[in-house]
Amino acid sequence: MFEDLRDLYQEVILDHGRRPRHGSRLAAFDATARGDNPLCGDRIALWLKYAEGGAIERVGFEAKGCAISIASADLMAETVAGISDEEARQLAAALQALAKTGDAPIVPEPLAERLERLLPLAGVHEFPSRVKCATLPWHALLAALTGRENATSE
Amino acid sequence: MFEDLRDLYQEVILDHGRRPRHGSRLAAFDATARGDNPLCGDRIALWLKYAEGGAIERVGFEAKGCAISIASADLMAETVAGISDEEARQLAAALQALAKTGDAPIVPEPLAERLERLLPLAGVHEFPSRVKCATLPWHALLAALTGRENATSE
Amino acid sequence: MSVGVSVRPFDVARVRADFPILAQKIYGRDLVFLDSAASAQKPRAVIAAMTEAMERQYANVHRGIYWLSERATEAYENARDAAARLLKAYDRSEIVFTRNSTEAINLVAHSYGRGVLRPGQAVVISEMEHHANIVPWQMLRDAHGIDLRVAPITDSGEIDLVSLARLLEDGRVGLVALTHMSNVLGTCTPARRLAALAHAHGAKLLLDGSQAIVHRIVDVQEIDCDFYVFTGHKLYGPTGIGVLWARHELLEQMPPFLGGGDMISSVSFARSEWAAVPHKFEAGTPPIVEAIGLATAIAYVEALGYEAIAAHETTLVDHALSRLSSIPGLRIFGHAQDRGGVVSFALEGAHSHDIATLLDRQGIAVRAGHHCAEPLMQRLGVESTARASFGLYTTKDEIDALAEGIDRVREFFA
Amino acid sequence: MSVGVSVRPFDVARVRADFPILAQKIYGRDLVFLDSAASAQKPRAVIAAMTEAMERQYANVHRGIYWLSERATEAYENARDAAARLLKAYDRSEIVFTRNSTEAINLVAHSYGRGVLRPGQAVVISEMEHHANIVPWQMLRDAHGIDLRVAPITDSGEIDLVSLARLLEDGRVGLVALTHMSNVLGTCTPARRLAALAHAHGAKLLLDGSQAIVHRIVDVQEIDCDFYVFTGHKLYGPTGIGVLWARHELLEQMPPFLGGGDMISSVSFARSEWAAVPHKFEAGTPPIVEAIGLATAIAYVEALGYEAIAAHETTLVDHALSRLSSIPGLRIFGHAQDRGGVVSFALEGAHSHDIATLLDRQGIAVRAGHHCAEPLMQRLGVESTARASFGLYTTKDEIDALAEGIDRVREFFA
Ligand SMILES: Cc1ncc(COP(=O)(O)O)c(C=O)c1O
Ligand SMILES: Cc1ncc(COP(=O)(O)O)c(C=O)c1O
Repeated sequence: MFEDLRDLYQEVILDHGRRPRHGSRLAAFDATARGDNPLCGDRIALWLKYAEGGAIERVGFEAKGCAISIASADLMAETVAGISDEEARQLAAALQALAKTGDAPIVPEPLAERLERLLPLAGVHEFPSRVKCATLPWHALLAALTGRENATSE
Repeated sequence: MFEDLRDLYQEVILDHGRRPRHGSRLAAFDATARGDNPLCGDRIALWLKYAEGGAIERVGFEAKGCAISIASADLMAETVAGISDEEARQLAAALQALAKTGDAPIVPEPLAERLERLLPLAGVHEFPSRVKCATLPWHALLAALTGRENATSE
Repeated sequence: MSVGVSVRPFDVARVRADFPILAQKIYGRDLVFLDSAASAQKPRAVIAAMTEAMERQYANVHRGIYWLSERATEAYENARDAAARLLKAYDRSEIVFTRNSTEAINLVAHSYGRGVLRPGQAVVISEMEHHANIVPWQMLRDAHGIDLRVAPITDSGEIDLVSLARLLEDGRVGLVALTHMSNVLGTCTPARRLAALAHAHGAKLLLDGSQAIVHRIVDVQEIDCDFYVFTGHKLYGPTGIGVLWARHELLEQMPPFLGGGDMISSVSFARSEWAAVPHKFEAGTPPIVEAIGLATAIAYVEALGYEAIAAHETTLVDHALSRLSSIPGLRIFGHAQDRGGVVSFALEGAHSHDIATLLDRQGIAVRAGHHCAEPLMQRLGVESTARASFGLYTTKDEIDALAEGIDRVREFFA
Repeated sequence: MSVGVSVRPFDVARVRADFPILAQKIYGRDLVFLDSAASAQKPRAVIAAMTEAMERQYANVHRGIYWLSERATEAYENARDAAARLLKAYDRSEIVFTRNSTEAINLVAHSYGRGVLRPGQAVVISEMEHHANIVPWQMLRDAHGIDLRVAPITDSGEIDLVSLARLLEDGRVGLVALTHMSNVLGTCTPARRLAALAHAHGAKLLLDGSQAIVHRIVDVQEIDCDFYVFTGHKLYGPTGIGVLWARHELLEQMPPFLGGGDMISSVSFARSEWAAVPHKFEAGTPPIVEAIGLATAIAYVEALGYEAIAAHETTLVDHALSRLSSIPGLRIFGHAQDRGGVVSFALEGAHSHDIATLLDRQGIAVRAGHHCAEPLMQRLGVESTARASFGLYTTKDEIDALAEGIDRVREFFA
């Protein structure tokens, strides 16, 4: 029955959606932002901590949303740990392209492996009304990086 | 070509429309009112003078409008001279029914002959967008009778 | 079965045949359309009336002195009669055509709110309003110094009448604006009691009938309300048209909202005079073809008969409540005594979006989200719900399909 | 004749075949429809697109997570793209769908007028505006302390640019709102010069393109205006839909107009946050089917090509001016250098209503009255005019029929 949904709900997604590893607020953080999807009520708040050298050390989030958005947030937290702001921006842009088109854009070498871990989110491109679920956490990330308070995924 | 228009534009109408007998302002008057047809720009102002006994003595008007509305105003001035306010109201109601349905309603004896002189206006009932042309002067008359300043024929 | 003209058997198969879209396949499956509360499908008669209007008697209305325009004007004004008849308005001049319910409420908020209510007076809404009946009043509050009060609802999803009465007590409330049927909980509100309560405290009552008019006979004279709004597209009619009904004397009292052609009696640069009601509130070229479509939708619903519609719907709701409530982990929101064909629910372990996507792949269309009722979501303690809503064409089989579909969703996320 | 892709021969017979209503008989005569400036007829493609939308892919937009709603949303947003393409907008987010031109202008008058202009600033309009571009500014003046200034027109019916410049001189004018083509005189106004003039004095420019968009290619980037409005039903599209284009940064700056669903980002009773543009300005269920119809109308016009349309129209106008001006006692209003397919006239001895009625009985539909431009009527020294206006489907033969029809009217009243 749901064969064609297996692209969208890959095991990785279901797993991260059900049991996010980074789904909690950071006690100490350097930046924070919220994201809203006004059209469906999804919400996320995230906190970001930098390491000594300036790279992102950790991301934690609290989110209300569907399996896709929670999984995307959790995979985001996983993949941006250890990279610079600039790299995180590139990864966010790549994820947005991936979610919209289904194709992974070419990214500089150090990010390629991280983008690969995000590939399970590619399936969302066939579900226009769900693309925003996948991109919302990344909008919030971008907002945190530029010090803005809110992001919407419209 | 215009056979079926002869109902609307009877000779009487064309004649009164072209050469109204009462188309001027009264120097001395007891009541006055204006009427507008907002949807087409027709306008009328009328003045009314009472005789000693309380009957309407004379009506004069200035109007901008089509053949139908000028003729209706002129025939109105002709037919309400010499009757009481109450009779004029009855005649106005009869004219409105006539213009809308094409049928002359039954009126008390002394008015019957006056209403007959208005029969040429009956043809307007087949022209829904023109009914207001015929009734506008009578709305203004009613406004003058009740001391109102403006009337619209909507 | 009783015999009599008023009780016609409701033949859902025949009704379904009137709706071309129901023959549509979705991912190779039969369409099970359970989102009529968001917008209903259109019967062939409505589509045909619009086509006919454009193919045979189209012209702009009101100012044309020629055959086509006279026909179009007649058809447009007849639509006003149809709406007046539907609501049992006192007079056709009380019907104002708007774009939708939202615009109708905004019209009242602007025109009555800014034109008649005075700063310091209050407007009362409830916790279960649609955004369309919240945001305009917030904007009025912020622009015009009107106090905005919110009547709570009970845990079963009904207006808390005791609290409402308390909100009215100080006599400062000028307008009570409440839904006649909740688009989330299905609750039908006790319109007559609300009107009496509002009037007893010197307030007017606006009812948002966007949902109610689809399911119940509405008689504004009997209810004795002051404003009633609904939207064409939920009543099996076209998009682009809504209805505001208001008592004639209120419309007279209210300043116009939008300015332009058709709403004036005369214009000079110094000053314009307004046309008589309802034209004063209809600026510019109206939704002519949409009015004609709406009139046909009204005639369609009337021909089926509200009694039969309500009976059919009650059967569906009862069936849905019994089927869904037996699904483990499924929670239903709203347990009002008097309720219409809307059932909102949440499922343990599956977010409403995921439910909707999985149901969609089975051909089943339900809505997921906050249903433009975020404050109500907060009251219910959720971010969103899934919602199945029923129309004339909904069958018990479709509700069974929904229940089976939800079972599959559960398994998928188990 | 030149050879090239850009110059297609304009085949009016083929165009006419696209419009079902033109086959209609009026009082047993062929319909000669010369009232397109009031509202244009609809090609089969538009009617079919609307039917198809309702029969095969209808659902409410934006919030539905299911196939039908995704298709409807896509179609609705594609209509935004079509409007953006038509106007050469910088970005699709600059297109706001409204009910008609009138609502679009009211939106600007409310939102930009009350939200951005400050009391003491001025708005400039002209003597030849449609009521839709007068009354909203009067209401703004009366509610918000804005000065309303009126630019005169010359005797040939063009904007008096010298006087306009003088009105702008004191730098207090925040907005100039002018017609891009007069619905009475046919005058096309010099949009680029107007924009430069307004900007040189620190004012924004709104163009009312209700008529112009039907006849001329419009490029808001090239014109460099700030707001542009038009209405679907005059562009061979459905009733119930209009377009406001505005520069993105202006839309950002402007507070919302109507409140409700779809225009918010979050709602709580304390406060609501607005959605991103253009959604901030589209409250409630939009005219979905109408947007789809409009997109088809735009595609239809684009396929014919504005160059060909303009060439066809120029032929018609020249023919009409030469035929009508040779009728004794006939006076034509408006002699602008640059003019579109609208010819207003008066006839000695016959009022415009009588003309219209007599032409109607010959199957010829023209408009009679003040054309929602009472101040212009005053400027011209008349109460009303008769007006013939042309569309894609108008032929020279029809103009001959008009001229002959007017001759008969003259005889009738002689
Ligand atoms: C120049 C002009 N502006 C505005 C309008 C108003 O258009 P609508 O009635 O569709 O709002 C019209 C048409 O009547 C017009 O000709
Ligand atoms: C209760 C209620 N009120 C108002 C609305 C708004 O209707 P519309 O979007 O047609 O203006 C809706 C529908 O969305 C509704 O369900």
